[in-house]
Amino acid sequence: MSETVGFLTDTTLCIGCKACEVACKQWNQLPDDGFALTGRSYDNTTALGASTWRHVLFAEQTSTTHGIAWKMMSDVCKHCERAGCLEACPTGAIIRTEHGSIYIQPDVCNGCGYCVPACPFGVVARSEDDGRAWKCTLCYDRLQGQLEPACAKACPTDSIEFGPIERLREKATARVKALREQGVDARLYGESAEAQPGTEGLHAFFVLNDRPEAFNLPPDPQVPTKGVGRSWLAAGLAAAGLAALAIGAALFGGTHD
Amino acid sequence: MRRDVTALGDTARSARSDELRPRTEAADRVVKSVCPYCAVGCGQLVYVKDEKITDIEGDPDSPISEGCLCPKGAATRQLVTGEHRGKQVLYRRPGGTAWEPIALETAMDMVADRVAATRAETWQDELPDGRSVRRTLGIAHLGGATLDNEENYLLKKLYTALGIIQVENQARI
Amino acid sequence: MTDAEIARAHERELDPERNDARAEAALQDAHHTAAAPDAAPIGDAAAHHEHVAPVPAVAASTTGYYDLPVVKAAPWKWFVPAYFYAGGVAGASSLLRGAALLARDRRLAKQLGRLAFAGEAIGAALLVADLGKPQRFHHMMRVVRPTSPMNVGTWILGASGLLGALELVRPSKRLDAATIAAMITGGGLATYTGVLIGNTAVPAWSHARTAMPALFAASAGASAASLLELAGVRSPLVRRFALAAKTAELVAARAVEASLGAGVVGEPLREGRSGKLWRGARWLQGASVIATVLRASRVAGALGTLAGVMTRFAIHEAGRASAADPRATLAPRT
Amino acid sequence: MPGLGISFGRGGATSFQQDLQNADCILIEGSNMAECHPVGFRWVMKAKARGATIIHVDPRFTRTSAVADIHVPIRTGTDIAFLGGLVHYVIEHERYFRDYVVAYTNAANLVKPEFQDTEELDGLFSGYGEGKYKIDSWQYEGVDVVPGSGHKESVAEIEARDPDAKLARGIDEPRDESLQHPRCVFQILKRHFARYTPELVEQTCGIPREKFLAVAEALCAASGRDKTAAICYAVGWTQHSVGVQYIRTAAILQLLLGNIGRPGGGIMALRGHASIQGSTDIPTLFDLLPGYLPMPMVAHAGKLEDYIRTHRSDSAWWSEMPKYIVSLLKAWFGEHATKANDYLFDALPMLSGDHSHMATISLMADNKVRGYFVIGENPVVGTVGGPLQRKGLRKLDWLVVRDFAPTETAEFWRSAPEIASGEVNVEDIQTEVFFFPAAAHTEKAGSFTNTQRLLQWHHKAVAPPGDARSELWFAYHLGQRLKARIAESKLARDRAIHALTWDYPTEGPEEEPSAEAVLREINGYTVADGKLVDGFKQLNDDGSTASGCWIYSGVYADDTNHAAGRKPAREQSYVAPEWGWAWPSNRRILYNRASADPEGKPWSAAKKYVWWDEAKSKWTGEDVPDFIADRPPSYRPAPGASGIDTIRGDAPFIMQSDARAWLFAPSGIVDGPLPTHYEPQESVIANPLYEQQCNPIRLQWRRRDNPYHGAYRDKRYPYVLTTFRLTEHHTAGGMSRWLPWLSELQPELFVEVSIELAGELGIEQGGWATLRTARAELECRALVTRRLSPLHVGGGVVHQIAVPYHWGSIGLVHGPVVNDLFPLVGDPSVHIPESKVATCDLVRGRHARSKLAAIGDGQMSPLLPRHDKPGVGQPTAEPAQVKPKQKEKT
Repeated sequence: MSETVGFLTDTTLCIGCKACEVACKQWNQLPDDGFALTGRSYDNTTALGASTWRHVLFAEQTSTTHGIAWKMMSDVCKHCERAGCLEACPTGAIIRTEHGSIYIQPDVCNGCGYCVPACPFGVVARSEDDGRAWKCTLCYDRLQGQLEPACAKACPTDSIEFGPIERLREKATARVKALREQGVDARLYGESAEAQPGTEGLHAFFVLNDRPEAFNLPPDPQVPTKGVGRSWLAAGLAAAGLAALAIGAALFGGTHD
Repeated sequence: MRRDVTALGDTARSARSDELRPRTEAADRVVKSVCPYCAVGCGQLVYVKDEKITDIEGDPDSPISEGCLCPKGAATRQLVTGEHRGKQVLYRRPGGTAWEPIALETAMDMVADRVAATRAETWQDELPDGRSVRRTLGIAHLGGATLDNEENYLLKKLYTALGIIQVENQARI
Repeated sequence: MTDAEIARAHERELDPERNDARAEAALQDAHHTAAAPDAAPIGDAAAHHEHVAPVPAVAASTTGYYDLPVVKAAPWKWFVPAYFYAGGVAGASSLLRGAALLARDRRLAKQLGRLAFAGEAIGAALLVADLGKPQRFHHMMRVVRPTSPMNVGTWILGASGLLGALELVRPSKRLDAATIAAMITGGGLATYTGVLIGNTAVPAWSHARTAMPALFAASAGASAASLLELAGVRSPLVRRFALAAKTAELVAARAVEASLGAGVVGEPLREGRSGKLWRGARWLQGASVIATVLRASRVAGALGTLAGVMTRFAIHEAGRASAADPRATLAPRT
Repeated sequence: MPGLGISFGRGGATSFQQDLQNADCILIEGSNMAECHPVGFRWVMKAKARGATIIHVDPRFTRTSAVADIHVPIRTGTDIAFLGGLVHYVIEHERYFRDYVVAYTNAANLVKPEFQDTEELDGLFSGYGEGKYKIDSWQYEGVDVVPGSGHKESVAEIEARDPDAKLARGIDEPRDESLQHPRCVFQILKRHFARYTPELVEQTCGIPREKFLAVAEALCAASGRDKTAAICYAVGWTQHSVGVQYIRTAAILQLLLGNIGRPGGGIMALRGHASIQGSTDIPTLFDLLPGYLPMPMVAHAGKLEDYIRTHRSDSAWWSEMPKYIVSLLKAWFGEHATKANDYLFDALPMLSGDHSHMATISLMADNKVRGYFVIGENPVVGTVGGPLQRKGLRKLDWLVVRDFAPTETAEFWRSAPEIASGEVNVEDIQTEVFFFPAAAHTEKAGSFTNTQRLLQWHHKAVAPPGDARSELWFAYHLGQRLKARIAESKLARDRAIHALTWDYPTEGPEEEPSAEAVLREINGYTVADGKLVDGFKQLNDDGSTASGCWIYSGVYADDTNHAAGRKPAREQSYVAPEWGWAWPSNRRILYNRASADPEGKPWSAAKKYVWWDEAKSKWTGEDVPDFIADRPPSYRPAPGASGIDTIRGDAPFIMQSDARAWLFAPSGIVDGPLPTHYEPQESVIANPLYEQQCNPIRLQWRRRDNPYHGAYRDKRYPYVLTTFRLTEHHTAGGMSRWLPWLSELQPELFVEVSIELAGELGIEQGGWATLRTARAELECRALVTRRLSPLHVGGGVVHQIAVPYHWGSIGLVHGPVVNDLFPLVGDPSVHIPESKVATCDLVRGRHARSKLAAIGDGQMSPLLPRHDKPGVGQPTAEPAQVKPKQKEKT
């Protein structure tokens, strides 16, 4: 198995140019999501979806320094260490690749849609016209040819970096340290299992200059399947209980009232 | 890799996934190009397969762009291969309410006729005060700044020889 | 009237003349006005600059991101909640069939066998109908993926369907291995859907991941019993079972509400379309218990069936509402 | 270009984008670099990572401001006041780089006693009369000065006045290197900017004192021997009625700080299109021939001698000019151009005044133009006065448009607002329109010249679809046809076409002319054997050489297309001399001799770039030295020296007639030797400095169909309107509005309004608003944002409103044309329209009555300019004075 790779997305370097969104659509041949002005700053694609696998958020805020701060973040599939979509997928369409990334095999997916609510980040979506589930592939095809993902390659300010996650982790940690020294309120998001037990760490993690919620990231995401054992136990007991009721109904009190 | 009892890995892989390759590998040729949008001058690589452009992305060799592109640059393939591209010469006659397709050669002849005629009719050898000018004010040109240097050169050379001086450019705008 | 407003009104009165004067000047004497040492404020904006009207929709919300959803709801159509019902009925029927055989009520067992198979068949059809690519339904059995309740559930449904079919061609006379097997798969069929929805990032579902199977089980029993009552099956066993299951369902429902809590996560069961359905289902179920006690079995059956169907749709709707509400997702886990 | 050309000698960015990473401070003003040049901004981010301070001065808080260290909101159109304030600060606190200033600029030169400053004449310089300046009083004491580039008409006047005037050569002009003489440039500069205090900046620009001081300190701290600061600008500076002077002020500032010609320094002009720089180097501009040679003017009466006498400088590099014009004529007319017939100079057309775009448009509207070529351009959306332009198009006999798809310009006869509103009837438009589909850059070979003067070749990848052809094909085949048509003609007017060299080899079934052949002609060759020259140093004035554009000479040296040079970045230095080719002579930083001190040693180890190698006795370094390679720092010209012999060994600005950079421009710029603050044509306040409100010689077109809003402090148009661009679109949209991937990102026109103003007007987030100027009105949705804030200016409050201008009536996403709101008014030096500022009104809701001043007659009465002192202003016909109707409040 080849080395585990992923993304480091640094919001402190993002200029919100959306090159990542377009480079992704170009390489992956994705259609537009329609033409509507949302009035939400410069964000007119709103969220990650079946045809938008990189999405740039624009948060306008007042800050002590500028009076105004405009924070931008390029969101993407997190390729979780424990991936809800992967573990939920009944067909085996979703797999973990040799690069450690999570990949939906379009030739297998039958569009059951279970991976959609199974993602704690709301990344996966089922295409209305196509019927299948889609999300960032970490440019699996490009990786097979030793090419870096289209978004990371295009990013003019290296806000998106691609590489072995070990190296990215070190880089991110150093970066946050440096930013803190400059007085920037910077923090890591999802860089390790320790930092984010709910997912056991992300392969696409972030340097944030604000609370995760400001970028619609759950502060404490939980991969649902982590609690599935308890559910099954409960199911077992419930089934037994139902059986008991049935058998009880049969055994106690005769065939006539 | 570890035994895949949970079927989260290899056992679930499809044949297609095993054979996945970047489409650029199938290209017949890769052409070095330059982004046509702003003046930063990012390097582009144009991948061609069966005389069709299959991909356009940044050229990592470029000292200016190092493989990066902005959203416009990243959309270049849609710009050059999109449905919007006109493929036919269109003509709108005086008072006409719609375009009419015409042949390229015919259109070129018609334009040449009009240039010749307008130039002849509006030629100005000298100003009222007798100072010579040798020009026409009957024809003007406005050019975009995404034209090649060679194209601007031929246009300026031709217009000047024709005595056309109202030659202007986006650079002024 | 605040000072600023008075100032504003005042400004308005004065303005027209002053404005005309300026307009005049604009046309007449350039020099004079250009040099006018008039330090009057610029435009009317400045005049009452202090008076700033209520700020319109602020760009970014303080919590979250423009109040947009964090997680996505299941893209399922009505087929899926309908399946929850059908599958539940089938599962409970298989269980009850065992009990019937135990009570040597073969006639009832035979009816339950038919009911179980019908539920399995219809359920499977509903599931396939909901797929984005129905022609690929068989991919469901492409792998065995124990981490996926839906995958496990498919195997359960498959097995249960197989046993159900077997039962149709060769009805068992007593509580034999096949029947016990069918009872086990039936139990699974009646409850795994509770695990399935609990195993998502939808707060209203996942926060109740242990209560949901109980609710689904009880509701399955209640639904099956209600159908029998509706069909006019006169059997004390059924009546006793109906009473027990319906009561259990009411209890389990409370448990679900309790695990979602009184906060935003539980909101969908109290408010909106899902809230109406949920509360409606509870009342109907209560009524059907009474009807069962009063031996108005057809009424009880009708009420119970309606309650069963509504419960499934209430939970499905609650899921949508919950996923759409970022507060629920960003809320600390209970 | 003159802004840079006049100050330094060449009209191009002085540096290259990658070099921005070496800056210790970067001032971005008049540019929204992160949004309009994201990949160029990569190098700013690298500088920031190295600890550089990034400053963004802009009316709006943009995506550039978001990552800058300091954002300074400014009132649109007041940049000279701000930059002048910085100049004042640098002089006042003696933060200038004295050694550099004394040695390399004209700070020490004495100016004629007759010169009078705007401070003395309340907003005018000496020499004003009839809407223009006579520049004789601006000259150095005792000598006249010929500029290396820029506007030669003014010089022509000097010559006409005094044919044997002594000309400045940089040798013996009177100078006071102590900079104390009251008439030395430095003292004049000091007096001129004395009033530009932080307080004046505050009340003019609306910039709080402390913010201004923070910027001034950051710039000064990052300049000197060991540090350098860079300035980046774009059309936010050029598109003003004093645009050139904005850039002049920046040049003065950078010269005082010693930041020109040094790594991490310079002034980076950020052009908006792939080859804007190229289209001025090889101009499709009315007043220039290739290589910034001026077009012939009536004054030259068709005599090459007069043309040369007017434009040639006796000294420094511009003394070589005859070689360049003769070689150009040889390139164009081949063997027909001989010494005997003056190389057919008299066959060239001559200028008698302003024939720029706006002038042409108003002629067109007056039915004086018959035919129009619009090639790869969409003026109806992309430039000011759209309705007036369409009025012009309606009066043409024929219009040719070449583009990817029919644009708003090509379809003016059916998709224009006045057609939609029924004010104009399609059938009544008699214009014949031809639309030719154009080939894309991937379908033809050729070179672009990017924003850093770098020529990059793009190769042909595939054949163009259907009838699509390159402009090269169009020009060549149109030329062939016209040559054929006049083949038999003996008329004098056809001489030039007869003689025109037009024999380019063609390729393929489409007969595409060879772009390489054209580039070879541009590079130049020796006439005898057709051998390519290695650079302009090999060109002669005796007809033995030909070159289509002398500054590009060398691009084909050693018979190699250096524009196609593609040595990977990682295999060469950061200067990357083997990637593409930069004019002149493949230099990447201009005037780089200034990176060394007068003795030829680097100013500091940290900023080492080009230096004198004593051992090899030649200039050497990272880049091609911008100097005579073997001329030692110690070289001093003989008293009688002329030509390039006059260039001292310590004079880096070799294009200037005195080889010095100009703080004070004695010549070559038509609206003043020094920049001074004027209010825009349309402003909401009075000029805080002078009674003279606007640039006294700004270009105006006073017509009923081009009304100006003259009054200020006027409730009819109380707000300041400015325009901007979005990353997601490209200028007039011809290359973006048709693309789904870009259109979805910015699908619709919106107006950015501050929360405060939106509050006052009751405009809601995403709600509708109507925007009005004296020309037009439009409706769009509002983006209420904190990124715009009211400015406190001159005791009042100024609200600024901003709109992007990419949309039009056709394409995948539509929207009203913002430039319709702006009038024809322009900068007198470069004729660029003032499209970055106007006065406007904004109201809640949808109230547009599709009123266009240019449609019909007097629908909107012109609001006459009252912006000039008595007796100042263009002597143009006044329109009938009509009292403007009070606008009904909605």
